[in-house]
Amino acid sequence: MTMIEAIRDALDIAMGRDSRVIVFGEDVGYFGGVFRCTAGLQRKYGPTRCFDTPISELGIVGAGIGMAAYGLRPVVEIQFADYMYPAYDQIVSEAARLRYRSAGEFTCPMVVRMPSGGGIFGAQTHSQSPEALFTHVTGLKTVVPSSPRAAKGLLMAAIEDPDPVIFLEPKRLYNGPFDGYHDRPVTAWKNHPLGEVPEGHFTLPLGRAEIARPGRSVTVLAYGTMVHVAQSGADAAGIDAEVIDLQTLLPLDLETVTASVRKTGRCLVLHEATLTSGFGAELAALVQAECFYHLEAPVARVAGWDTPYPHVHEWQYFPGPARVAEALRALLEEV
Amino acid sequence: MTMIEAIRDALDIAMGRDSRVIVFGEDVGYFGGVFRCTAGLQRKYGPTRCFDTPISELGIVGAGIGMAAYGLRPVVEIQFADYMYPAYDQIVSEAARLRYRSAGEFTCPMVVRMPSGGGIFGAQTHSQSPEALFTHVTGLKTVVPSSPRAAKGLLMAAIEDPDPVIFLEPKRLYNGPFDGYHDRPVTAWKNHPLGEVPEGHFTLPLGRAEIARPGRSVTVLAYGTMVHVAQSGADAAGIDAEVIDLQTLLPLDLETVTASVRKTGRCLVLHEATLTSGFGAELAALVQAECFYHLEAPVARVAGWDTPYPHVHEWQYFPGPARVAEALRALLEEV
Amino acid sequence: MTRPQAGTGTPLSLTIPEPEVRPGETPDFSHVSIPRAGTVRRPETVAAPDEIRDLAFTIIRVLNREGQAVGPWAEGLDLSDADLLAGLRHMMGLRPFDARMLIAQRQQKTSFYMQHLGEEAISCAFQRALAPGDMNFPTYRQAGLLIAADYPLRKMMAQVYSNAEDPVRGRQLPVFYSSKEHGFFSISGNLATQYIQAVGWAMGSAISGDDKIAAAWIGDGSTAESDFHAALVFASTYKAPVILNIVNNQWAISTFQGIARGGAGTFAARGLGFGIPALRVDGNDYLAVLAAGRWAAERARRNLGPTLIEYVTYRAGGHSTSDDPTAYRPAEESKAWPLGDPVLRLRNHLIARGIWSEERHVQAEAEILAEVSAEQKQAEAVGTLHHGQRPSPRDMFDDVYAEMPPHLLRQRHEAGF
Amino acid sequence: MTRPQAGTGTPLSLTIPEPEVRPGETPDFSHVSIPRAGTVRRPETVAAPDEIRDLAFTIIRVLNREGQAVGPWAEGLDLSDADLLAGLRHMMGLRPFDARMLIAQRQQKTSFYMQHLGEEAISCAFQRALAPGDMNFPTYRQAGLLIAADYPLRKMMAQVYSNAEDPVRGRQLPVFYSSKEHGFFSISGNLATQYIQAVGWAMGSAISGDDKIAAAWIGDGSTAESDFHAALVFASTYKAPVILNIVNNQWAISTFQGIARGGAGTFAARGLGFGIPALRVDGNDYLAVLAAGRWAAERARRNLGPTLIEYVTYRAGGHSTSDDPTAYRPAEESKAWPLGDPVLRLRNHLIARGIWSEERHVQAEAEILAEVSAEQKQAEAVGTLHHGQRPSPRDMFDDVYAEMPPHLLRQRHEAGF
Ligand SMILES: Cc1ncc(C[n+]2csc(CCOP(=O)(O)OP(=O)(O)O)c2C)c(N)n1
Ligand SMILES: Cc1ncc(C[n+]2csc(CCOP(=O)(O)OP(=O)(O)O)c2C)c(N)n1
Ligand SMILES: [Mg+2]
Ligand SMILES: [Mg+2]
Repeated sequence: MTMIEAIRDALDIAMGRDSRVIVFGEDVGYFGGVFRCTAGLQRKYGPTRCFDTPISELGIVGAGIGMAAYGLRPVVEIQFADYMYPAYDQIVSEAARLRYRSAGEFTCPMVVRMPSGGGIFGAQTHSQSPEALFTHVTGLKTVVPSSPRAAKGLLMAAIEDPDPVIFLEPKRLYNGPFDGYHDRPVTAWKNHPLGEVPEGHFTLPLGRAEIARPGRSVTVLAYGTMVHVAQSGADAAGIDAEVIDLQTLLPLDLETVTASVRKTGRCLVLHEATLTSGFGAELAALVQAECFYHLEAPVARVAGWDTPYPHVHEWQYFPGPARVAEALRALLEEV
Repeated sequence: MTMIEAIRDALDIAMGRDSRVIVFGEDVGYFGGVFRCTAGLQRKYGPTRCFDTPISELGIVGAGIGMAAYGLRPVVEIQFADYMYPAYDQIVSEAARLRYRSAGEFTCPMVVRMPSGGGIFGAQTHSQSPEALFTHVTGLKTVVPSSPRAAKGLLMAAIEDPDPVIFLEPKRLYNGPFDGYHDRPVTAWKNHPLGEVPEGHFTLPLGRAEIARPGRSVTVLAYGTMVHVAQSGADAAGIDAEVIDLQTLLPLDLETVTASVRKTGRCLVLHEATLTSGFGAELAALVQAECFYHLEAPVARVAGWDTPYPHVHEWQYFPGPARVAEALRALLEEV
Repeated sequence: MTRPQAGTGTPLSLTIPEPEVRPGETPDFSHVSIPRAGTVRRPETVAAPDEIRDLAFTIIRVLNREGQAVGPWAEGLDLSDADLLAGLRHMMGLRPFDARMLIAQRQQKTSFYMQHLGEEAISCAFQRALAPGDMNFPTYRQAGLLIAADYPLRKMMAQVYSNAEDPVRGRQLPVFYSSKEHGFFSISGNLATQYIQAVGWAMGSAISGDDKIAAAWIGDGSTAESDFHAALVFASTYKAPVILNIVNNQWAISTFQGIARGGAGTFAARGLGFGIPALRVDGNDYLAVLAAGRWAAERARRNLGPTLIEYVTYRAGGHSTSDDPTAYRPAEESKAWPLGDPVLRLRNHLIARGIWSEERHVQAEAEILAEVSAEQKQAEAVGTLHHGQRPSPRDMFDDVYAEMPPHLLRQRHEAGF
Repeated sequence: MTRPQAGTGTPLSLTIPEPEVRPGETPDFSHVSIPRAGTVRRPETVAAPDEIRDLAFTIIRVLNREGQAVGPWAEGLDLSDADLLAGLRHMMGLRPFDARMLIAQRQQKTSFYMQHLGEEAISCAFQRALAPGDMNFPTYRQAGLLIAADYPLRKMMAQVYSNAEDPVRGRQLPVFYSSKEHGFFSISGNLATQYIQAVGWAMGSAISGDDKIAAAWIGDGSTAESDFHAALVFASTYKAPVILNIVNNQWAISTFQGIARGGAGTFAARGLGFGIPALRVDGNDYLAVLAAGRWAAERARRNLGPTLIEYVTYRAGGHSTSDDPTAYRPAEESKAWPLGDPVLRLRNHLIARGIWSEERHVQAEAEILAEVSAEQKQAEAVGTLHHGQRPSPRDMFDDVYAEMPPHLLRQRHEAGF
C-alpha cells in the first residue's frame, strides 16, 4: 500500500481499538484531508471522532492539548509542516512541558501529524522540513517514517505513546519511494518491499533506528525521503555505504548510530532541511564526540542550502543523489 | 554603565539620529520596560515613537514587519525570550523571508530585542535561551552581547542593518558581569572594563567574533553570559583557555573560530540553552569539519540539561564554572 | 453546601457544524437572506460603530436585477462611462487570464494555479477605491488588484511560469505576486500573516504623518487564524488607517464557512467586538464593492480609523488546481448562488445605461481573449516552468540577506553556481 | 479616471490610548459607569446571544451599599448561612495568605509572589458555581479557586517555597499551582495559552458524552493574545461547554486596560462578534460573581455552549513582587476604585442578614491569621527556597517524559544525581 494508505490504516485501526482516539484538522473530516490520509474516517467513526477545524493551527494543537489532558488521544493534522509555526508556542511551551510542570498530574498523549519536505514544486510554503525546531525541544518525540511500513508502525506507536509526538510525513514519499531522481518515472510502493504493511495492529518502537542497507565503507545517517536518496547516491558513487534510517530523531537511537560509525570510520549526515542548525548538526556533534577515535574523516553533512525553498530551482536545491555521491566520494578520499 | 543603560543609550541615540526608529512592546512606553531598557524614551520622543502595545507578541512583530516594509526602523521588545513563540511564525515565515520572496522589493529592517537566559530564579518561563530556534532560520541575524560595550555597539549596528536582527539580551548580565558564582557578591559593570561604553554613535560590526581572553591550550566558544562563565571556569581549572565571544551567531565568524581551534587543537562549546540541537551542535559540527586534522580531542559541549528550566534547582541546572572547569580538564586529559 | 454535585449527569455532546448540502443533494441557498438592492442605508463616515451595527448583518447592494444602480450607496459614486467600461474590462481580463493559466497548469507549464472565478468584482473594484501609494496586503485570490492597477499581464504570466522574466526570480509559487509600484505587497502563502502587517504598515504611515492607507485581505476560513485577531486588536487600539477586507466566498478548500464563522451571524460581526465599524457587501456587485471601499477609505483618510468589510461571494471554481470541489459540494451549487455573476451584472448595468450592448460584449470578450493569448505567447516564448529561459540558479542564493554572508557564498560555490 | 490621487494630502496621525490619570494626578473613575445593584435583568439561560447584547455593556451587581442582595440575579441564589460564611472565610483566608507570602518573598524565602488584593471574590465565588470534576484553567491570580475547593494552605505554601513537599517538585514558579483533584489545571506562565486548552478540555468532555464542564481564565491584558481568539473561534464553532472568564482588573503590569480593549466598549463585547453570550459582572461582588457563574454553568451543562464573562475589578496591589505600581498610576487610585472591597462587601451583607457582626469579623480575622501563620510555620519547618528540605535535584530529570530516555539518564549521571 502507499504511505497515505498506511497512515489511514493506522488511524483507522487506532480509532477502532480505542474510542479515545480523535482525529481533527483542516479539511480532514468530510473530505478526508488534502492528501487523503483521513479519507473515510468521518463516515466510519462519526463527525465527533473525525472533524474539520477552523484554520487555526494554534487552535488545533491547543484544543488537542486540552482534550489530551481530559483523557482523550487526539491525533491532529497540520496541513503542511510549513504551517505549524502558529502552533509552535502551544507545542513547545505547553504540550512538551505539561507533564514536567505538573509533576505528572496532567499529561499530553497527542500526535501532531504534518506532511513535510519538498519535491512537489511547492516552494517555500509547502516544502519545509522543520524537524530541528522540534528536536531542540525536550519533552517532545520527533518521528519521521521512510516507508508505508514504518509509517504505520511508528504512527500506531506514537498514538499509544503517553507523550506528545511530532510525526513528520515526507510528502514526497506518500506515493512512492522517491530516490531523488525527479526526472525518472516514479516507482510505486506496491513494487517495494516496504510497501508491504502488516495487517491489523502493528507498532514499531519509537527511539529505534533501522539499518536500511548494511555496508562497510561509510555510514550514512538519514531519515524520511533521504533514506532513499542515500541509497541511490551510494549506488551512483558505487560505494558500499551503510544507510541508517533513524526513524525517531528524538530520542535518538545513538547506539545503532555509533556502532555503525565505529565500524565504518566515516559518516555522512543527510537531510533536506537547511544546513545551519539543522538536525544534522546534532548528529555530527554526537558522532564526532562518540566516535572521535574511530573517525578517519570529519563527519560530513549534505543538506538543503541555507535559503528559503525556491520554486523553479527545486531540483538545484534538493540534496539529490549527485550531491550525495559526491560527498561520499570525498569522504572516502580523505586520508 | 550597566547593560541596561547601554541598551537605553543605543536606543536613545538611534532615535535621536533617525526619526524612522520606533520603539514599542509590552510596558515599554510610559513605564519604560520591565527591565527599564526604554525608560525615558517616550517622554523624550513622544508616544508615537515609543509606546505600549497590547500583549500580543504576534501583533508586535507583525506590526513591526508592516512598519519596516513601510520604511520605518522598528525596534521591538519581547518582554522575555520565553514569550517569543507566539511571534515565531511572523519572525520565521515573514520577517526572515520577505526580502527573498519579493526579490528585494520589500525588506524588513527590524530589530527584535528579548531578554534571555536564566539565573534569576525565573523558572521555565523566564529563563530560556532560544537562539538555536533562530540560527536555523536563514534570513535572520542573531546577536548576543556579553557586555554593555558590546550591547551598545551591536544594538546600534543591528538597528542600522537592512535585515531583521534577533537581539538576545542575557538578562543575568544586565547589572553585572556574572561569572557563574551565584553565591558570591555581584560585581558591578562599573568595575569592569567592558562597562566602559563609548559615547555617542558607536557600532560593532555584526558577524564578527572577539577574543575575550587569549590562550593557548584550548578554545572555548561562548556567547552572552557564558563568556564570563568560560573565563571563571578556566580560572578554576587553571587552564590557559582562549575564550571566543561569538557575539553574532548567524552569520558566524567562522574564521576567528577555526583560527583559534587550529592553534589550540581542542575546543569546548558552551551555552545555557538545552544541549540537544542547541547552537552548540552547529558549532561542534563546523569545528570538527573545519579543524578535523588539528583536533586532538573531540569537540566537547557543556550546556543546559535537556529539561525545562527548573525553579529551585536553578544552580544545579545552570552550566556553571565547576562544570566548565571539569570539561576543560577532561578535554586536556584526552590524548 | 449548595455546591453542585458532579455535573447534572446529563451527557453533553459536541456540535459539528455542517453545510446545508453535500454532493448528491440539491443546492440550497434559501438560508442566505438577501436584501433588495438599494435598500440598505449609507451612514456618514463619521458614524459611531455602535450606531451602524446593522450594516454587519445585512448585504449592501447597488445593482438590481434590471442592471440599475440604486439606493444611497449608488449616489455619489459618480462614475464616468470610462470608469465603468474600465471596470468591466478589468474583470473581463481576469477571467480569460485565469482560464488560460488553468490550462497552462494542466499542460505542466506551471506547477500550480489559483483562479478567481465568481470573485472578480471584489479585487477589481476595490483597487479603484485606493490611490497610488496606498498598499494592499493581498491573499492569492486578488490578482484583480494588479489588473485594475494596470500591471502587465505578461509580467504576471512570467511569474506563473517562473520564467526568466519572473520579477521574483522563480522563488515563489506561481500566483504569489509582488509589486510595490502597484500597491501590491508580496504574498506570503502562510494564511493571514499579512493582515497584521497591513495594520503595521498603516500605523507606519500614521506615525510618519503620511497620507497613505493600507488594505488587508483575508478569506473567510483564514479569519480563524491568530493574525486576524492581532490585526483587529492593533487596528482598534491605534485607530490605524487600514481597511480590513474579508472575502467570504463560502468555502475554505473543502471546509464551508460555518466552521470558521461558528455561532456568529456573519464575519462582519467580528468587527463589532472591537468597536470597528463593519460593512457587509455584495461581493458580486462591482458598484457595491467600490462604494463600500470608498466609504472605508474615506474613514481611513480622515483619521477615523479602521473599517472591516465582509464581501459575500461564492468561489465558483476549485480552490486551486490541486482541488476537485465536486468531492465535497454539489457541482451545481455554483449556478444556484443567488448573487449572480459579477461580470454579467456589470455588463447589464452598462447596457442599461446605454453605453454597452450584448454584441459589444461578445466582441470585447473575443478581443480580450486575443490579447491575453498574445501576451501568453510572448511569455511562453521566454519560458515556462520546465522549458525555455529560467532565472539563474545563482539567484537562489541572492536576497536572503542584503549582503551575502560567507556561509551562503560558500554554499553557492559548492552548488557550482 | 476618477481614481483618487495619492491620498488626500491630509497628514494622518496615530492614536495612542492613555489612562485618565498618571502618578501625581488625582484618581478619576468617573468614566466608569456603574448601574445600581439589582437593576440589570437576568434572562433565561436559553436566551439567544443577540437578545442579551446589553449585558455585555453594563455591570451585573447584586450587593447594594446597604449590604443587601437585590435584583433578579440575587433571586434563586438560595444560599444557606453556611454557604455565605464559607464564602467570606475563603476570601478572608486568601488575603492573609497573600500578605504572608509577600513578606516571605521579601525575606527571600521564595523568589517571587503574585497577590490577589481586591480580586478575591472572583475566584472564591466562581469555584462554588462549578461541581467536582469540572476543570479550571486558571491564571496566576486565581488561587481562590483552590482555597474555595479546600486545597490545603500548607501545600500551596510548599509550592511557594519550592520545598520538599512542593507537589510540583520545585520546578515551577511559586504561584503556578496544579491540582487535578481540585479542578485546577497546571498554570503555564505563558499568558493565555490555556484559554484554548480549556475549550479543548470541554470539547473532550462533550465528545465523551461526559457531564463535566471547563472554565477558562484570562486577564484583560492577555485577551490580546492569539490563544484568546482561537478559544473563541473553537468554542463558538463547536458550542463547547466552557465558561470563558476575563478578569478585567484595569491593569496589565504597567499597561492600562484601554490598550488591550481599544475601541471596544468592554471586554465582554469581544464575545458578541462570535455569537457567544457575554455578561459583564461586578467582580468585587461575591454574589454577583456566583450568580453569573451559575448562569453560565447552567448554559454549559444544558449543552447550550459557551458563555463569556468579564469581571470588572481592580488590581489593588502590585502586579507581582517585581513591580512597583506607583511608577505608573497614582498611589491612591486603589482607594478611589468605586466597586469597593469584596471582603467588606460580603461582610456587610452577612451583617445585614444578621448572621455576622463587626466583632466576629475582627475575631475571625485574628483566627484566620493565626491559622495561616501556623500553616506557614509548618511549611517553613520543611523548607524554603534556600533553606531546609528541598526536592531532590534528581527530580529535575523526571517527568520530562513518562519514561526517561537514554540521553537524559546519561545527563543525570553526568550531573551526579
Ligand atoms: C497557516 C496556513 N494554514 C493552512 C494553509 C493551507 N491553506 C491554503 S488555502 C486554505 C483555505 C483558505 O480558505 P479561505 O481563507 O476561505 O480563502 P479562499 O481560498 O476561500 O480564498 C488553506 C487551509 C495555509 N496556506 N496557511
Ligand atoms: C506570552 C506572554 N507574554 C508576556 C508575558 C509577561 N507578562 C506576565 S503578566 C503580564 C500582564 C498580564 O496582564 P493581565 O492579562 O491583565 O493579567 P493580570 O496580571 O492583570 O491579572 C505580562 C505582560 C507572559 N507571561 N506571557
Ligand atoms: Mg474562502
Ligand atoms: Mg489585568
